[in-house]
Formats: sequence, C-alpha cells, structure tokens
Amino acid sequence: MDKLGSVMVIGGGVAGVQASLDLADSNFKVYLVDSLPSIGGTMAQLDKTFPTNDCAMCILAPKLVAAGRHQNISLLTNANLKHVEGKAGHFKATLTRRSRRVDEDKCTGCGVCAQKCPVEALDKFNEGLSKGGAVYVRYPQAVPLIYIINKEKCLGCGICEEVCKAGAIRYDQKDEELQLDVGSIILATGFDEFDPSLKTEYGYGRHLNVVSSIEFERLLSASGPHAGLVLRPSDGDIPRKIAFIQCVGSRDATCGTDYCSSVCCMYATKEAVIAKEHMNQIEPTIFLMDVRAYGKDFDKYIERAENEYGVRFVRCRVSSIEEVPETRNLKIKYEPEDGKLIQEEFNLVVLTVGIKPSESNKELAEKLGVELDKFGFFKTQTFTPISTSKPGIFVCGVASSPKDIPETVTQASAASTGVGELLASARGTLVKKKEYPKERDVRGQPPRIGVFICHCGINIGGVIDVPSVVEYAQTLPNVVHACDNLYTCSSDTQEIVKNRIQEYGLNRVIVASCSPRTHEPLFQETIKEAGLNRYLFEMANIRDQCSWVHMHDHKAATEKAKDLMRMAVAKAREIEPLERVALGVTRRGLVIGGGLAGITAALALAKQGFEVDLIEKNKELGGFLRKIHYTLENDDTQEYLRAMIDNVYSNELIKVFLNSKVENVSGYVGNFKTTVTLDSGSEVKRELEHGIIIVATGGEEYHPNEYLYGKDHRVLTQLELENRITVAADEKFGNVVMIQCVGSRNDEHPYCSRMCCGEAVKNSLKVKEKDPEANVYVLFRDIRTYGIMEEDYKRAREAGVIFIRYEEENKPKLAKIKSEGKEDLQVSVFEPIIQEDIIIDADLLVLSAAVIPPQENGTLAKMLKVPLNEDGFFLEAHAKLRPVDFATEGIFVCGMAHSPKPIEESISQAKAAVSRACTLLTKDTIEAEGIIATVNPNRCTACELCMLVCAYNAIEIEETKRGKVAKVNSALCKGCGACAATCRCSAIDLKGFTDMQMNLIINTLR
Amino acid sequence: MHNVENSIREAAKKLLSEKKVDLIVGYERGTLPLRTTPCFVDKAEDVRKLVWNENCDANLSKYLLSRKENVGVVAKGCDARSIAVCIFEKQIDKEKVVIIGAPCLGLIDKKKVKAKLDGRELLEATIEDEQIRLKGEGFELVFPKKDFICNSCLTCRHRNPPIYDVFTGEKVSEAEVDEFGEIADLEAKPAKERWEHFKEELDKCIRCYACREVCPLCYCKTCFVDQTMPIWFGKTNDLSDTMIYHLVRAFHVAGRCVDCGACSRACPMNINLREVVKKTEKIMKERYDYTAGLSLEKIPPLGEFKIDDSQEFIK
Amino acid sequence: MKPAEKEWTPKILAFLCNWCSYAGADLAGISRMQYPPNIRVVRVPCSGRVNPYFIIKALQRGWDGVLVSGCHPGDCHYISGNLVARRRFAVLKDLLEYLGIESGRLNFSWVSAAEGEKFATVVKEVVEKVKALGPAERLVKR
Amino acid sequence: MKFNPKILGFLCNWCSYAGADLAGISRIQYPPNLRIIRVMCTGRIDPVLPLEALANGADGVIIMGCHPGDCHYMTGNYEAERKIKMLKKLIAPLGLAERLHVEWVSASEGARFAEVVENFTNQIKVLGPSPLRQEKLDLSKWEGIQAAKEAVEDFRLRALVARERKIIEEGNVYGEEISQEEFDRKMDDALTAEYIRNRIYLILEKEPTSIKQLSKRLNLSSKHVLDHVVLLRRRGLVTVDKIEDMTPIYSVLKR
Repeated sequence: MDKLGSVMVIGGGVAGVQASLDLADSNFKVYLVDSLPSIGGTMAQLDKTFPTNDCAMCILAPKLVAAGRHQNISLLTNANLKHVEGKAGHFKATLTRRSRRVDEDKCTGCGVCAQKCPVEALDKFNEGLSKGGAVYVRYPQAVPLIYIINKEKCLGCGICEEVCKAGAIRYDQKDEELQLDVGSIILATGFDEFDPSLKTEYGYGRHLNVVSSIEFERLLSASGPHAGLVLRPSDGDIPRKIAFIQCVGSRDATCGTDYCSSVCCMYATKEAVIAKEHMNQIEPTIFLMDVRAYGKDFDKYIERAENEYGVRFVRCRVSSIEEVPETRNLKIKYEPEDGKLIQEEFNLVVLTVGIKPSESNKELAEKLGVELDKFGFFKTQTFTPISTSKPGIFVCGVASSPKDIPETVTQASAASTGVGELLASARGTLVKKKEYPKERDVRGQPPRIGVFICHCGINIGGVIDVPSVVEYAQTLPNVVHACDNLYTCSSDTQEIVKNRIQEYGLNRVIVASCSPRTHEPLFQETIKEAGLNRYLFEMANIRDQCSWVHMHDHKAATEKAKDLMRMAVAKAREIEPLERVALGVTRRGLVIGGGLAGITAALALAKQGFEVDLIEKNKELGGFLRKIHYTLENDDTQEYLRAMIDNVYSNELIKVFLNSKVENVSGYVGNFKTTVTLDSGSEVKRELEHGIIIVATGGEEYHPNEYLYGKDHRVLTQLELENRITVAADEKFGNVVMIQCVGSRNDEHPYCSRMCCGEAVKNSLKVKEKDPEANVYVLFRDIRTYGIMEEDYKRAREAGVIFIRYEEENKPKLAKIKSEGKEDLQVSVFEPIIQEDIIIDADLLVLSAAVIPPQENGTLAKMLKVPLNEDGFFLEAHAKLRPVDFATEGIFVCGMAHSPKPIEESISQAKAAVSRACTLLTKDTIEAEGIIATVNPNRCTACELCMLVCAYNAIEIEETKRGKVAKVNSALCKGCGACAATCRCSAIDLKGFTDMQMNLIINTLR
Repeated sequence: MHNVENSIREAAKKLLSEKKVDLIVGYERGTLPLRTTPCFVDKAEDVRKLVWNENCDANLSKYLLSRKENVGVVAKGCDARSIAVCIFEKQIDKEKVVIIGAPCLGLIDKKKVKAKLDGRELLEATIEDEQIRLKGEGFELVFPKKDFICNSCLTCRHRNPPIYDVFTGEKVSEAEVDEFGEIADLEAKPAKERWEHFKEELDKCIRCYACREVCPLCYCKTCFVDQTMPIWFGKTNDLSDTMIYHLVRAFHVAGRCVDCGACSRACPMNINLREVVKKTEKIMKERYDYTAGLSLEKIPPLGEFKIDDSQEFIK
Repeated sequence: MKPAEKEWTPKILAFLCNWCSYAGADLAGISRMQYPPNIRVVRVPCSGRVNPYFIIKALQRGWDGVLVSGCHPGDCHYISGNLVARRRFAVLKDLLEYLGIESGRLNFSWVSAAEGEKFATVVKEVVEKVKALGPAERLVKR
Repeated sequence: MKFNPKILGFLCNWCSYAGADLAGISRIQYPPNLRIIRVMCTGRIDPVLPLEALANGADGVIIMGCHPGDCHYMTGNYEAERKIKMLKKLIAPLGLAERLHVEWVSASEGARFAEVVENFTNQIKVLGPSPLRQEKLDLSKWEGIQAAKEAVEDFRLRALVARERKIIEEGNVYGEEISQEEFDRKMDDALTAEYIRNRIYLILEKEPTSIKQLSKRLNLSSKHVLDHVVLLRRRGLVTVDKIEDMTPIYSVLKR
C-alpha cells in the first residue's frame, strides 16, 4: 500500500500547533483537529510564562496565526474523531464537525453578533469569571476568528441573524461528517485540570475566596476579568495575603494521581511573582513539599522569587482551611517542619491544581487502538518517547505525561520527525503549490493608488462617516480610485478588488478596515492574484483603533479616519515591490557530538533521506550514555546504544568523524561550510558543506572535590555506583549513603542537574533489589522526581530507602572515624524535622554529582555565533516556544548541550532538532524575508554599531572597492530595523518601513 | 615639560628609524603666541619640530581617520581616548597606529586669554611656574595659569592617556573633580528656563559646522543634515533647525564623546557647545556607568543593553 | 468662529510595535475600550525600528506629543530590539528634556498584546498630559 | 393638604381615545386627575415614555388601547402589553409597579372608560403621592427610575421584548417552542442585570465608589456587584479610578 503524505493532528494546543507547523513546513498536508471552536489550548489562557515571565499570548498568537493561514494546514475546529481504520501509512478517519450555526466562509469575525446578543453566558475562557454572549469566540485573538452559537444558551431570538451584515448566521446548519485519508496521526490532546472540589478539605466551591490556580491565572491576566487587577471573588478587594497550596491533585494516591504534575511548583511561583508585580503589597506564601525547580534556569527563578520578590515558601502539608464568616478570609492550619501547628489567616487561597489526563483520551485510545498507562496518559517507552503502542500514531506533550511548555513544544517537533521518518517517501505528494500570475513590474511608474474603505457591517460604518472618507481619499495625491465596501474581506469583494486593479491600472492598494495583524496577509494574497507584488499594499486600521474605540464621538472618529487615510496614502506613494530572495539549500546536515542526542539526530535525518556528517570528539560514539546501564523502567541502555551505533555505521548516508573537532564555521542557513580537524595520529582537515547544524555536545559528570571523592575508594559517584552494580555479581552493600546536589545548586553550578534525583532513586532501588539487607539513605535538598518518576520515589520509600532532607546551609558532613584499626566513614546530617543531627556509618558514600557542560562549548559557541547561558549550556532562541532553535537560523541544539536531562528527553530534543532542521532541508530554496534591512554603501562607515545591535548576526562587514561596508545577509535578517534606527549615518534602512516612508507619514500632520 | 617634549621626540625618532611607522603626527610651534599646529614628520631628523606644551590643543585623532600608512601619534588623555573610540569603531586600524601618550598639563583657552587683552594684540606669551606672562605693545600682564585653563581640562579625570603604546614623561596625578559640576546649575533650572537659555545660546549659531569638522567622532560620509531622501531636518539657521542640529549631534556622540573640548574651541560664535554634549557624557555615566574611550573592548552603551537597564521613563 | 477661537485638540503620533503594542491597541478595540481620539498610530515592526529622527521630526513638524510603545522586556519578537531601543530612548529623552522640551510630550510605554486596557489608559494619560501642556511650540518649525 | 394625584394617560386614537370622547359626549363624570396624550396606537409607546412620566413625578401612568384582536394596526396592543409587563417588572423593586397600568377600552365603552379612570385614580389615592414628586423626592427611588430608564434605552431589553411575542407564539429561530416561563426567566435575568448595572453606573457617575460601598448601597452581595462591574468594565463604561489601601475605587467613563 502506498503511504500518504498527510497527517491528522488531534488537539490544537501549543503541541498540536507546533507539530502541524513543523509538518506543514516540511511539505506534509496537515489536518489539525480540535474539539473546541478555536485552537490555542491551555496556553492561550495563561497570563505569563516562567521562567522568563513572557506574555503567553504575545508569543503564542503569531504561531496560531501562522497555523491558521498556512497553505498546508486545514483547521478542523469544533470537530471530534468518530472512527479510524487502516494502519501506518494510510489511515481512514471519520470526523464529526459539530455545527457552529455560523457559516465559516462568510463570518468575518467582526463580532457585531456577540455585541448584540441579549443572552449572557459565562465565559469559559475566563473560567467563568466573566460573561459573554450566547454567540461568541473563545478569546479575542481566536484562530480561526469565526463566531459560534452556544445552542445550550441561545434563546433563538434571531437578533444575530438580523445584525449580521455578512449573512453568516445559519440556524439550520447541521453537524457534518468528514472523511480523511492520512498517512499518520499525532495525538496532542493536552490535559484537563484537576477538579479541586474533589479535595473537599480545601473548601473549593464552598468558600468564595478559594480559587483554582487556573482561575487565578485569569485573574492575573491583563485580558482577564479584572483587566490585570488581582481581585478576590468575595468582595473585589486586592488580597494582601495569598496562600498557594501545592499538589492539589498531584502526588496524591487518594485521587489516583500518584504522579507529580511537573509544572505546579514553577507556575505557582510565577503566579506569586506576577501578583507581586501587580501590587507590591501582596504577600504570597507557597505551601509545598519540595521545590521542584528542575528545569533550565528554574532555580534562579525560585531564588529571585524568594529574595527579590519576597515570596515565602513553607514546606508542609496544609491540614485544613476554614472560612472566617465576616471577612470571608481563610484560616489555614499547617504544620511546618519543626512540628508546631500554626494557624494563619489569608485573604485568598489559590489551589495549585495538578494535571489530569484529558477526559477524551480513553475514548480516543479505544477508537485508535492505542494503549493508555494506568493514569490515562498515552503510553510511551523510554527510547520511543513520542510513539504510542500503535505504529503510525504518535503522541506529544502532556497527552503522554505531565510536562511544561518547552518540553511539550520539543515533543511536538519530535512527533513531527516521527511522522517524517515514517512518511519520508510520500513527502510533498499532497501539498499543492499555488500558482500566481506573473508579477507586473511597477517600478518607475507613478503611483496609481486604489483605496478600499470598509464599513465592516456597522462596525465602522456605524461610527465613521465612510462616504465622506471615500470622498476625502479621492482628493489625496495619486489616488485614482476610492470606494467603500460592506465587507472588504468577503470573497466577493476580493474579486471586486482584483477587477479594480485591472480596470484602473492600480499599482498600489490601500484597504482601510481592520487590523493588518489579522487581515494583511489576506489582502496581500488578493493583490498577488491580480499580478501585483504583495508588498504594494498598505492598511489603515479604522476599526480596531478608531471606530471601536471612539464609538461615541462620530465626528472625531471620522476626522481620525481621514488622518489615518492620509498617512496610509503618504506611505503608499513610497512603497516599492520587495523581493523575497530565494536561497539555495545544501541538503545535508552536520551533527556536532556523537552521544545519544547526536546519534539520534543523525539517524533521524538519515531516515528521512538526508546525508549527515556526525562529528565526535572521542574515539567512539556514545558519550554520557556509555556510563548509564539501566533505567527506572529497567531498559537495557547499553543494548540500545549498541544497536543505535550499529545503525549509524550501517547507514550509508551517515559519515562519522571520530577524534574530530570543529575548527571553523562559515556561511549561513542553507549554506554552511565547516572545517573539521581529524586527529588520527596526524591531523587531517576536512571541509564539509551542509545546510543545517545540530549542536549535540552533551554534558559531563562533575568531578567532585567534596566528601573525599578520589581520596577514599568507598566514595563514588552515582555513575560509578551504577557501573559497580552492573558488574558485581552478588555484592553486599551494607549502609549506602547518597548525597544529592553535589556540585549542583551551589555557587559554582547554581542550576539543578535534573537527572540526579531520578538516578538516586533508580540506584537505591537497584541496591535494594540486589541486596535487600542493604540500608540506603538518600540525603536530599528537594526530591525532584517530576512526572511519572514520582511513583518510583514512592516505590523506593516503600522498599525501605530512607530519605532525609538537608538544608543548603547545613550540608551533610563526612568524618573518618578510626575504630578497630580501620577508618570508618561517618556521615552526619542535620534533620530539620527532629531538629537533630543524624549520624550514619557509611559503607559506601555515593555522590549525586552534577552534570556540567563540556569546556569546548565556549569555543564552539563563538564559532557558531550562538550564545551560552551563565552556566555554560547553549542558550536557545526562546525558552518557551523555540526550545531547540537558535536565534541564528539553521542552527539547532539538543540533548545535554542544552541542559542536563534524562534519556527520553534527550531523544525527544534530538528528534525535535531534526524536525526543525527538516523545515529547511526539505526545501530546494529558502525564501528570505521581503522586509529586511538594506545598506547604502555610499553612506556606510563600517563602524560596526549595527552589528552590535543585531540579534541575528545578520550583518557582516565586507571589503569592497570603496572600502569596508556593512552587508545584510538576507537569509538571516528578520526585519526588526534595530540596525537602521541605530545607524548614525542613515546608511541602513529597513525595506517596507523606510526612512522616506516614515518621514512622509510624520509630515502628514495638518 | 621639556623632558616630555624630549621623550616624545625620542620616541618618534625611534619609531621612524625602526620603520615601525611611516609618519608621526604631532604638534609644532605655531606662528602666533600660544599656538601650535599639527605637524607631520616622516623623517627621523625632523623630530625636533615636535613640541609639547599647554597649547597643543588640536585633537590629532581626526588626522588618523582612514589613513593607510603606519602612523605614530602624539596624544593627550582626551586624544588617546577619542583614538580608542575610533579604534573600537574601526575607523582607525589598531595595527597601524602607535599612540605616543603624553601627560596633559591642561590646555590654555585662547578665548579666556583674549578676554583679558581687551582687544590688544598679543605678541609674546610665556608660561612658567604656573604663571602666564602676556606681552604686547606697551603692556605686560601676569596671571596665574589656572585662570586660563580650558573648562574641559578643569573637569578632566584622564589627563594621562588610558590607552597608549609608548608613554612619554611621567604620569601626572589625576584630579578629583566634579565631572559634571558645570552643568549642574543649568540642570536644576525649570525646563522653561533651560529652553530660554539654549534658545539664546544656540540662536547665535551660523551653521558653519566648525564643531563638526573639528570633532574626531564626526566622520560620517554624509552628515545627517546634508542627507537627502529623506531630508530629515533643514539646514537653515531657523532656531528649530539649529537646535535640532546640535541636539542630534549630541545624540550621535553619546557614549563616544570624550569631552576634548574641540567643538567649543572651534566655535567662531563662542557658543559653549560643551554644555550640550557634556550632558550626554553624564547620561552615559549615570545610566550605564560608562565613560568613553577607556577601553578598546568594552561595548559602548548604545551598542548593548542589560535586561535591568533603568526605565523609569517608560510606563 | 475664528480659527483662533476654535478649540485646540492635541494630535499625538504613536509608534507601536507590530507584535505587542499594536496588538494591545487592537485588543483595546476588540474590547471596545474607549479612549480619546487624538492619537495617530504608525505601525513599526519593533520599537527598535524607531529612529530618534522620527521623534525629533514629529516634534519639529508640530505633533503635540509622541508615544513610542513596544513589548515588555523579554517579550520582544526580535529578541532584544526593545532593549536596544530602551537605551536609545533614555538618552534621547534625557537630552530633549535637558534642552527644555516639556517631558510630557515624550512618552514611552511597554504594552503587551494582552494589555488592551493598559493601552487605553496610556493613551488617556498621554492625551491628558499633552492637553495640560497646550499646543507644542518649542522645537516646532513654523 | 388633600392629595390630588396627577395621572398621565396614553390613549390610542382608534379605540380608547374615542371611548374617552364618548364618555364626554355622554356626559359621564369621572375624576379630573387624568391628563391624556393621544397616540396613534399603544404600540407606539416607547418603553422609556411611561418611565419618563413617572420620573417626572406623575403619580400614575395609565395606558389604554384597543381590546385584543381590535387593534387598528393588527398587533400594536399586543406589543404594548408585553412592554408594559416588562416595565412593571423593572420598576417593581422600586414599589412603583402599581402606578403603571394597562387597560383595553373600545370606542363604544364610554362608561367603562370613566370607570377605569375612577378605579385607577382611587388606586393611586390609596398609594399616596409618588415618591418621585419634586417636593418630596426619594433619592434612591429617583436613582432607581433613572437606572430603569437607561436600562430600557439600551438595546438588550428592547431587543428581547420586541421579539417576545413572536418567539412565544411562533417558536424561535430553530423552530422550537419556547414557553412563557422559559422566556420570562431569560427576560428577568436581563432585566435585573441591566437595571443593577445602570444603577451602578449612575452611582459611580456621581462619585467614585468601591465594590463594598456599592454592595451596601444596593443591598446586594459584593460578589454580585463585582460581577456586574466586571461586565461594565468590559463594556468600557467603568474604570478603576484609584486603589485605596487594597480596595479598588471605580469611576465611570463617559458613555
């Protein structure tokens, strides 16, 4: 059976969107299915994101818009999967698209229907904290921006139909069934929040001022019910004292959620910090068991929260919450570590709810024939973290286990690689390339501007005197045609626009209507279809920024619209066609580092048909993984590694360079040239050409200076213990003491090494398994067994492993005690609960040593012109949404080069890096931006200031006949214009937003 | 001072004879009292021409811009600093320049001298023991030297060049002065009064661009006021155009200006141009703890950023 | 009515970055938040695109006030455009104020895509400030 | 002093006005308190008008039109009936519902006309002077009637009442039957909500106020008031004026 080059992605949250974009960008046809009427998932509801405090909507919206208008993506919203048959390569899926009662093709998203709807329904997006109409969109920036009628709430009065000038309301619209043939399926179903009312002791639902953390997220949001004020529900006051109660529905066997939800410590801290930023008088307290800040730069965030913002962290379980009837304040009873019961009053309590598997998983699993784990997440394996139990069906994000946004995005890309490997032969078969008429060359011609002014139903026309604006536009220079339309964005008006372009010989087009952020691409497409360069277009935003915000002052709004018109015409007279330069792509990859991540990446590229050069500094492949022998799930890592290495060597497309290092890198995305030095007796240099670079330089185990390591044979690192356990046949271990965070979370390495808690739990279980009489003590600061690993932590405790917490300022001490002619190791640790030192005689002292970045990262970073973070790990382009990209195009990072992480996460990242790389490698040419900086060599003095402010390394100095001048690399320039604004000589300008245009706009003042 | 002069000559001679440089740029005696002019020495035997005194006021870094040959340059503190700025900005090739650093004793402000002469012609001037003796037809006046020191030198904290290849003479001690004291009074005034002050001051400007021509940092191929497409600002001496010319020039030297005072000295209308640019120095110091020209590596404030930069003016 | 008697209303030029502040202004519209109609918006890709010339020219041309708004630190679509711009604006603002230009005519803000209400508030405040100052005179070329 | 009620009547041209004429022709005596405004049809009576009359201190307002089925314009009286029902609900919390009355009087019912006027006048006499009379103005009721006026000025209530009859009689746009009770539930929600929102707006218009103060003034839970304020903020009518201690004080934006 032939494979199909199409994919169905189920779930339109950030995972589904990322997977769809990667697939669509690498020439697969994508059907993105969401059961909600718009995509965006939970992330769209978030206010800010940790650890950077980025505004969630600001960073997510561009991705949603990109997915919404991607030629290779069909959005199937408000739809559910009904039935699937077939197998990997060709599935037949049946979907039910529930009726919106709104015609998707006709709805312009203008929102008059919602404005006029006389029914009020709770706004679910705002967690019921505010109200909207029975006809609504989930959130203002919704993609697709198509309204939907909530039939449950709808009275059926008919008003929306009357006011909808676009005629989009269809009360009689029926649900429809849809058949899809796809080669593969990705599950990105996300999660449900734990229902806090199930934990009755916290009084959610009974006490007004007990809210869930997701409600609190909306309370914080500038687009939330209180527009950014943090107000408590009972009386609208700002709560001074806020308590966050952690692990509500996490790490809790009584709710069947034995796992850790992985994100709550961080997001609660974030919410506390943001609340504090809103109002400094707020005093947040977080009640928790462990601070699980295991991710990249998380510990720094916690420290800032504690020290800069004054967020209080209290380690305990809360025993009860009572409401004070008069004030509706809440009294919390808790027992801190020292054992004294304390009662404290708070103005607001936030229940930090955990992550639950999506309710839909069960049904989906049945329909698709894939397995769930015992909690209801889709089941995956350590070495195949994005594969479900059924070939051809992949899973990403929280659908398989709790995880934060960057890991979700990573997995989404990784899943896309899974599909790519499966369907490589069918890539490109189902995407259509749109044909456009030849572009009319308008350069040198006097501007002939056509102006189309939109009524937007009554949205604009009801406030602004549109005919008078039309009349005014006709008087403006170079305007040869001006007219008004009821809806300029409707498909019939698009035809009118095209006709008018021909009829009047227009060579510049202005639409005065809504926001270019939503509609510019549509109109640009239209003029392109009429043979004009897409950049010969300008918009005047007379709705969102005029008629809607000056609804009661028609005269002033009309005047403003005329001014905006004049500004648009001023700019339009100066706009020129811009070219998107096509750059060739060398369809070959370079992977630096031959550890797990590097090998995985190389194989994934090769499986999709790309040649790869794999560079390893050591004499053999395998890296860090060579020292890991088993996993918590008892997988045989060495066997896996051997198989992978065999695959690498037997793959003709992969060239391995051992004992090699990168000497020099030049070029740019699509066209890199790298010099590699091979040290095989004598040095040999090789020049390699490739289109992308994947950095997978891995990490190393810290060599402790602490605790007599290296001076006493009984002191080992976890990796050494692991080796010993594997090699030794039946050893007696005696007393094994493990000390966590050796070399981590200190001044030298302030970060958490992420994998050591899991390692310690794994090895303690193994010791107990081999020698049940052994005593294992784990001395820890926080046990960070996030996600499903929490279960193993529990298993270890049940197996008799003793966990003892220590404080950073009171580290365990090691002493050698002489007795009976030999020296005993004695570990003493201050136990904060009993407030006493505990002394343990250790037969083995095992240090959970930090993972540190390799020294060479620094040199490599300089060569690649990419940044490292303070800890020496590579710094990705964006901590949340671009976890494996660099700001510099064409270079990607994965594995421990990025930060310490366990096996499955390294594999996911490696595959994610490949997915991102494939969006480039699958193309013959890369289209550069049209809006880019450009240099006037006559003015440039090559002072290099522009290079300093360019975040993309897109400018270099070039030697010309006239001397040195700056040169913009159109492949790298993103068109921000920082260089142009910085240049004292005005030698750099930004196409599309030129100095000339700006000057003319400024001059329009009358 | 004479030993500085001698060691400058020696250093110059050595550089020329060892062919380390093709040319020495330094100062020679001028034809008028209290004057020196820049001079170019390309033969070892001519180094005697080089002088070093309180009248070596031209900022020689201007002569190094886009020079192809290897040059040795005599530099005071401020000169060396502006050279450093130009090296950072790749206008001077570090490999092709040898900085002969010399300690500065403070420059004589000819305008201050002129003011004391009441229009009489100065025929001879000598400086000795911190005193200055002015002679002319029928008069001889003696003043303490400090009365004539340039304002820029009075607030200078870098009389010894912070960057040099050869140091001549002995380092002088740096004065602990209030760098920005000069503009404090003006800053304390209400906006309206400041406006009136600058209006009056800058209204004198005749747009001769002497300040620009003399400034070592004004090396743009086309100055913004001369640009077309678009013409941002007019070249007229309409007050608005003039104000903006000086404002933008100040902005352009922000984080680069070393307060050598050349602009003020060059102004034929006696506008205290330092008053405008001094503010940029202060902004850089206070906001970004940056002083221009002290390092060849440090990125100037407008070329970088910190996540926690001051932003009290942003809502 | 003679022109002199005609009530003066300030005109304010606003440069908004495409990704955050312009989106925030759109959101203010979508949420129907009302603010004074005195503002004229120029969309720029990034606050980093705003050359000091734009601001100075606007003041010379007679705009009564200028507003530049970009993404909050950390949110910049172009990674650091707003942070580079922040320094540029600080210097420019300090200099203009030093010359005696009324500080209320120069306004800077960070407005995110979610801060519709903040955008409306910023505009209101700027308009009020500029109204209090009266028509621009200093630096205006007649 | 003896209470002499002022009563305003809106009478339709074709039936009730003719009925009043007949009463005159027949010299039937009735109390002199009624002032009549002739309208072509009761359907023409904008819901604001009766409220305006009450707000101006009328002790009673009576609307008289053709009997069901007799309307000169087919259905005007049906519409009027529903509008008045809505208005009565709206002003019930102010204790003013009984001051508003509808009666059907035909052109031939001169005697009945006199009887109706007599009865209503007596009813008003029992009720006493309107609390909205200038001389003894009850401020909170005055605010209430203003809020009620604003509420019916607005689109939402008008839209609902205008479609009520069609929906009840013919079913909704989905062809579903909607019972009067079901409709009334929606209508009542809307009435209460809009009334309270307008009260809040009017209070805030006078002076910036906190949620807790509003809740006291309106005798509503703070939670409810907060919900309404959230909506008013979304509509761009209300904003946060300042924050005092930890309590936001709200003020209005001009409509």
